[in-house]
Amino acid sequence: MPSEAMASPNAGFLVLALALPVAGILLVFLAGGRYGRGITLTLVLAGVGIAAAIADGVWRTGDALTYLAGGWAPPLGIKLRADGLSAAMIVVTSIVILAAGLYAPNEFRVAQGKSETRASLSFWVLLLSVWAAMNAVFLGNDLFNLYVALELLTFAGVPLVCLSGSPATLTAALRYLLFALLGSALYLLGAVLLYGSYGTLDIGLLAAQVRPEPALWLAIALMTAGLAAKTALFPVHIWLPPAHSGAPPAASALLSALVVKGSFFLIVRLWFDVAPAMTGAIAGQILGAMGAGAIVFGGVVALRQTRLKLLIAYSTVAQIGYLFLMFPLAAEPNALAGGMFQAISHAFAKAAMFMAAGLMAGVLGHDRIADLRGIGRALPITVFAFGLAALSLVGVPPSGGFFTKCLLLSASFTAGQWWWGAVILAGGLLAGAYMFRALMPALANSEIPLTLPAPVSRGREIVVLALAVCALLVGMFPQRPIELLQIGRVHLSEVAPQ
Amino acid sequence: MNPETLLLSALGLPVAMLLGCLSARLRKMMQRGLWIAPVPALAAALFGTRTSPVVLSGEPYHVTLMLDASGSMLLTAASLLWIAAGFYVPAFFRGRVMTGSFTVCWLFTLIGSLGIFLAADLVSFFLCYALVSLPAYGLVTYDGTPVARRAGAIYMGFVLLGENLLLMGFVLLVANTPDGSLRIADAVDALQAAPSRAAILSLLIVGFGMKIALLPMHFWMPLSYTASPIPAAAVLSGAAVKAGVIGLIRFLPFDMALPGWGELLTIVGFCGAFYGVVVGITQSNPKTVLAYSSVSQMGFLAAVLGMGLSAGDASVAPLAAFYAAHHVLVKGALFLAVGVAAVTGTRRMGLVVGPGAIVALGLAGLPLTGGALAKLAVKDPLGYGIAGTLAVLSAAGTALLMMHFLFRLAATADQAPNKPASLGLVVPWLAAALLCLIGPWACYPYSGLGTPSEILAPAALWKTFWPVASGVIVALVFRRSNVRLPRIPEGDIAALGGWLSRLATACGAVFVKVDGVLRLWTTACLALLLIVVFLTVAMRAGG
Amino acid sequence: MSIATVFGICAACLVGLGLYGLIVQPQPLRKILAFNILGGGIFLLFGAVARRGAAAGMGGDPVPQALVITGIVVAFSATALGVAILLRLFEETGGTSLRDTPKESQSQETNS
Amino acid sequence: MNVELVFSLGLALLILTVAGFVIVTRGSFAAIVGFVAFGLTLSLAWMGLSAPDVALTEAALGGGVTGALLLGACARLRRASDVEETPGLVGRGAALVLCLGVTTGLVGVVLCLPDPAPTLAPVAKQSLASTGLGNAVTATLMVYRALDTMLEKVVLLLALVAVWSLAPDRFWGGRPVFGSRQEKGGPLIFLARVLIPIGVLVGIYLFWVGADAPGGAFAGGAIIGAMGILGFFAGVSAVPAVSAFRLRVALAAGVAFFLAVGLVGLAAGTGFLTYPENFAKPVIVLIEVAMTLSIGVTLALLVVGPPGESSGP
Repeated sequence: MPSEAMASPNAGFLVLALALPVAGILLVFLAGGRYGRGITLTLVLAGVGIAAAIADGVWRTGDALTYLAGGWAPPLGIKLRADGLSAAMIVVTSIVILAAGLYAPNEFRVAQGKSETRASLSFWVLLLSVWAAMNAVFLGNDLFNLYVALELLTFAGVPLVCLSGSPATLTAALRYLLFALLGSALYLLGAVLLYGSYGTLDIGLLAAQVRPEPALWLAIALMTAGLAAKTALFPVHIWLPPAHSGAPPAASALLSALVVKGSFFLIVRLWFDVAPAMTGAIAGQILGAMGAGAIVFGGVVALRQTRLKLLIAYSTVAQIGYLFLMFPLAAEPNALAGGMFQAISHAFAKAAMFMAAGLMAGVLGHDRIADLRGIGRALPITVFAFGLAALSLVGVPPSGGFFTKCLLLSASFTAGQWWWGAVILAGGLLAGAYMFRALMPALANSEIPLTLPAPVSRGREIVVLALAVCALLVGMFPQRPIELLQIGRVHLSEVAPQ
Repeated sequence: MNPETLLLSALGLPVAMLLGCLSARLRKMMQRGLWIAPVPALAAALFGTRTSPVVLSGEPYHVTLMLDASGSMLLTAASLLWIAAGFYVPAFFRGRVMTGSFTVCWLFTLIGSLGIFLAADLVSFFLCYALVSLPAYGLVTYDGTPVARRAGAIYMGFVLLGENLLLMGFVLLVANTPDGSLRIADAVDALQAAPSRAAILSLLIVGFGMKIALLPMHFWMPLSYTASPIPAAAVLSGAAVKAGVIGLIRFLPFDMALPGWGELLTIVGFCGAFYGVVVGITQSNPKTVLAYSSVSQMGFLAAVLGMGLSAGDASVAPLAAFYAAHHVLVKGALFLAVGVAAVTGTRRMGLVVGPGAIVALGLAGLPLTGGALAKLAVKDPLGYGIAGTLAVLSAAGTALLMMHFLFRLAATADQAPNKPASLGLVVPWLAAALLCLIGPWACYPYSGLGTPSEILAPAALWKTFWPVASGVIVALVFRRSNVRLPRIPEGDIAALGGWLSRLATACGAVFVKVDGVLRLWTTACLALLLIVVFLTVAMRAGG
Repeated sequence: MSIATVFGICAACLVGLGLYGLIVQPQPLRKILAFNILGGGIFLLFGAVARRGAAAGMGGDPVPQALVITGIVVAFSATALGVAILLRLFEETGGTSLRDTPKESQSQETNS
Repeated sequence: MNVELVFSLGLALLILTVAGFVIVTRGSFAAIVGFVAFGLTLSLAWMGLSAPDVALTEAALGGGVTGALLLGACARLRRASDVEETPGLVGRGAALVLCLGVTTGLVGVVLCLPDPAPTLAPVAKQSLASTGLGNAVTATLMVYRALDTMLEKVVLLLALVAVWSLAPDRFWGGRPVFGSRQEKGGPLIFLARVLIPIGVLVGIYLFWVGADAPGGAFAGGAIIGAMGILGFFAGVSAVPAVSAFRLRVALAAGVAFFLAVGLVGLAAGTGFLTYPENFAKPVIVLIEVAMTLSIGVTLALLVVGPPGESSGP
């Protein structure tokens, strides 16, 4: 029966957040790549408004927004649900997508009088698909619906990697696809076990029914591992460095800033919403240990890179590690906020960084770190934006990265697990070192001033700068976001058995 | 302007100037007007409100600014030095390239350097601390030579490490503070009962210790001061380094006697004080000599604070601040002198070395100079035991080192014997030198150091005179005897860095190899399945 | 032992087989095949779950069955995408090696 | 032990044997043939599990279309020769142990799933009346979990764009190269001419009865797609150029219809993806028509791959 209480006020926006990008995909597909940019930018602008409306709705009602798709309540139907976490991530996603759309270089556009090109159709459809998939991931409240969303995300991400069609990127894309498929398979396997045990896949209903038993443990373990594979958590980061460093800059930005966060977000849902207090302390420590490994390992390997884009990609490996420090500290309210803050500020900073690196490589024709001399003079705004983003990754106040560090440190100290503090310390130093290594030559003066082969569009530079400033702003005004993140969730301390 | 807005304008003007730097034209003009930036801070230090904190309610923190006795002394001295150095900059860069990045880094450092004396809450303190430390990288490496870049890299390493340690300390402090107050005073009060007091204190002492170059975290200092352009070296060694001093003053719990911690700090401090002298006299570059003198002086100051901490004597804070304020001016002035000497002919060198000698020996406590007052101020906290004796010895050592500095300074004179230095250089230097001499006397009425007759009594004068005199005599004997001192590279133990960096490179290579193995398909898949197994077993084991 | 259990165990074995093939089979095409076996196993497990839920006169729980249909389509799309990349890689390089070729990625100029 | 159980046991063993063959056999071609057999045995298993809808889809898609796709790839990759990253004995051993571990864990969980099993069958059955449909699986796909189905259609479309995006730039707008044209008049063409009309009819039939009996848009679409592949392969029908507008309309129709109905519901105030009270069934059938078309065309084009020749003369 189509049910009575179908939706909370404002919840229609949840549907729009899904329908708009899907409509965009269809429109671009039908109208052709020529109109890709126009359609996409129009829709994404509207999407930013919708994201703001969702965040506003969550903020004002002080509770999660829900919408029953088709009017069917779970367990039979699918519920869309936006709590504070979703709202924040939806806003961030729409901003990054907008930036990527504005930044997208000319090769993704079709000149007047020319016929549609491959890249023009593909890029815009894929961009919109990433957007649709991310929104679906954030709004989904049903583990199978989330599986479909996750696959949508993978199918959008993989072709972005090999958009240029060079052999190296094709290999990277194939590895990414195969490994991501393995990850989704494990996720689906876990979901099957959950359905077999509890007869529902709705997160809310599951949370009320789960019992500490082997089926649950195996399911959570399978799903977490599968999602970790898609997030490229150390030591299963196999696919990330070549994929993220080989893709065109606008695509790298999307992949590093958003796509890996999608699967991470589902791990958060699993551990904090589906089975809070069922996972036990040791499993949390394992996830934390992998995160710590990522921070240290990614940092050291990033330091050894000679290519700017590879350095940034390994920095993503390292930064993903911070996201996982929240699991051993799950009992502390600051931990979840810290992890999500990292997701947000890293999204802005890393997107800015890849785009900046793209502009530099576009001017120089290469991205060898040692030969970046003089680029600071040639592209001051870009290099400045890169530096700002680097400050956030290093965790220099008052950036978002700094605030993340504060929250995670405070959570680890109140939990009495000081060793995570030591890891954060080491990570900050390593990040400082590799960013320093990248920026040093860029800021150095070269004897022969660079001559730009073609003028760099000021607009694209401004987009990069705006993203970097966003990373800074979240750290300067963190109070609202933090309160928003807490909306619609049950505190673990209230659920925990002790 | 009421006293509260005065406090705000102290930071408001430099921030406004920084924003002005966004325009290339204004940035160009700013080069000549850098001296304006610290003027409101000086006014605030002199006339600002001291009774109540100024609270800027903003989200999410209340930025709290407050001026206390220690803060105002240091703020006065620091803003005076920044003004003098600001005047010095355009003359110094005449004939050299001065880029906008210098201006921007200068202003950033200035904001942090002045703001830190006003910050009364943890967040703004930390922000100012970051501002006074990080952008200075641009000043240290301004020359762009490989030496400067190496110095900058080492400087940056220390800054980041120090910042991170401090951040951990601050977070622990807040965790222990009831109702999560972010006021520094509340946090320090709560330290008394904090279970993790030992951890907090070690983090804070090591963190601030890096800034003031406590042994063995000192070697960045000679490297970066030697590499910096002279006006930058002046403000860094004079004003910026005091961020560490004010940090120790604000955060160490002087209300409670902590003999163990205090003695440790004293011992480390004195080690630095003598180490700086010993290595300093082997140096030939006057800038390096001054940098080692800073290592020595900051060690001495740490020793003073350590004595206060072990005695539980809160009055040590303003006294140490008084000493530090004097050092702000002296070190700044002497660096400016190095710049003047370099363009002054041998014949006219007297004009530089003469006042320089008074200022430099003032650091050792030459009677009637401001330095003598400063030495007097820290006499009580040091007491008359071993610490007092060591203090006297260190004064002699300082005199010796300063004499060495003067010899080296004279040796840098310009080839053309009659060449005068430009007024733009000489005036700020002489003004700073004058301030060194009279500044402490001007504060003296508020310092509670006893009556003039006590201070000017012959016995008292003699007590400060003989260490200086003996240091000077030793220096002269040394010079006559032509003793060959071993050459110690600038930044002494930093020379071991080459070995360390080779080790790090080797480690990095191992990591890269391991990465290659981990990113093999088989390994990655096996790792993934292992994760499944581990997680399942771990959840079963519970915990 | 019921039919559902029989196929449930069969599904578990298929998952193991698929995983093994995915790990040890060197050629990407065979990995794709193994992935399909793995997927088949997972779907079959879902089918066993559905069968256990037979009630109300239905031979099985219709919801998992519907989900499996969706899953099969998704798995097919994945296969098609994998094969397409593989073929293009073969056209470009004459090989289908999955190995990370650091030399290649270094010599490749990353133009925007 | 009843006959059904014995049959199931035998079938399960057969499936495992075939799957084992697919995994361990040396030749790719043999493995793919084995995989097609695997798909067919698996669909028998689905029949055994009383899931005829899944069995149809699995047979058409899992066995048939996937098999065609892989065989085509295998033929083109025959010349591929390179040293591959083959795991050593230790790697194989570790893989064996870990996979056995996962299987053991799964078997353990399967054996202690709760009894009675949680099920949504009663709810699904109970709600069936309001949908006007008779097949609960179709109802789940098209009504209860319509959102999943719509998103999955987007996945399918996206996969096609992704495959297309792998075309070399110069071929954009052109047609995919597929099949063997030189065999004009051969037995293949005859087969195609006979089979395609029958297949299309079967597909339409499957989709039409799907509302009440086993079948539905997926199975129907898959069979129509298979016929398309056969047609392309035999050269009976030309592969359309990727830039053809009509082709794009056919591909997008499924999602577009779905989305449009959803948005109309949203605008009308009844809610996203709700169907009008009394016309639920006709609307659903309309969507299914569009979907069957789109699924068929998409599947066929996914198999034929990206454009491989320039458009125009």
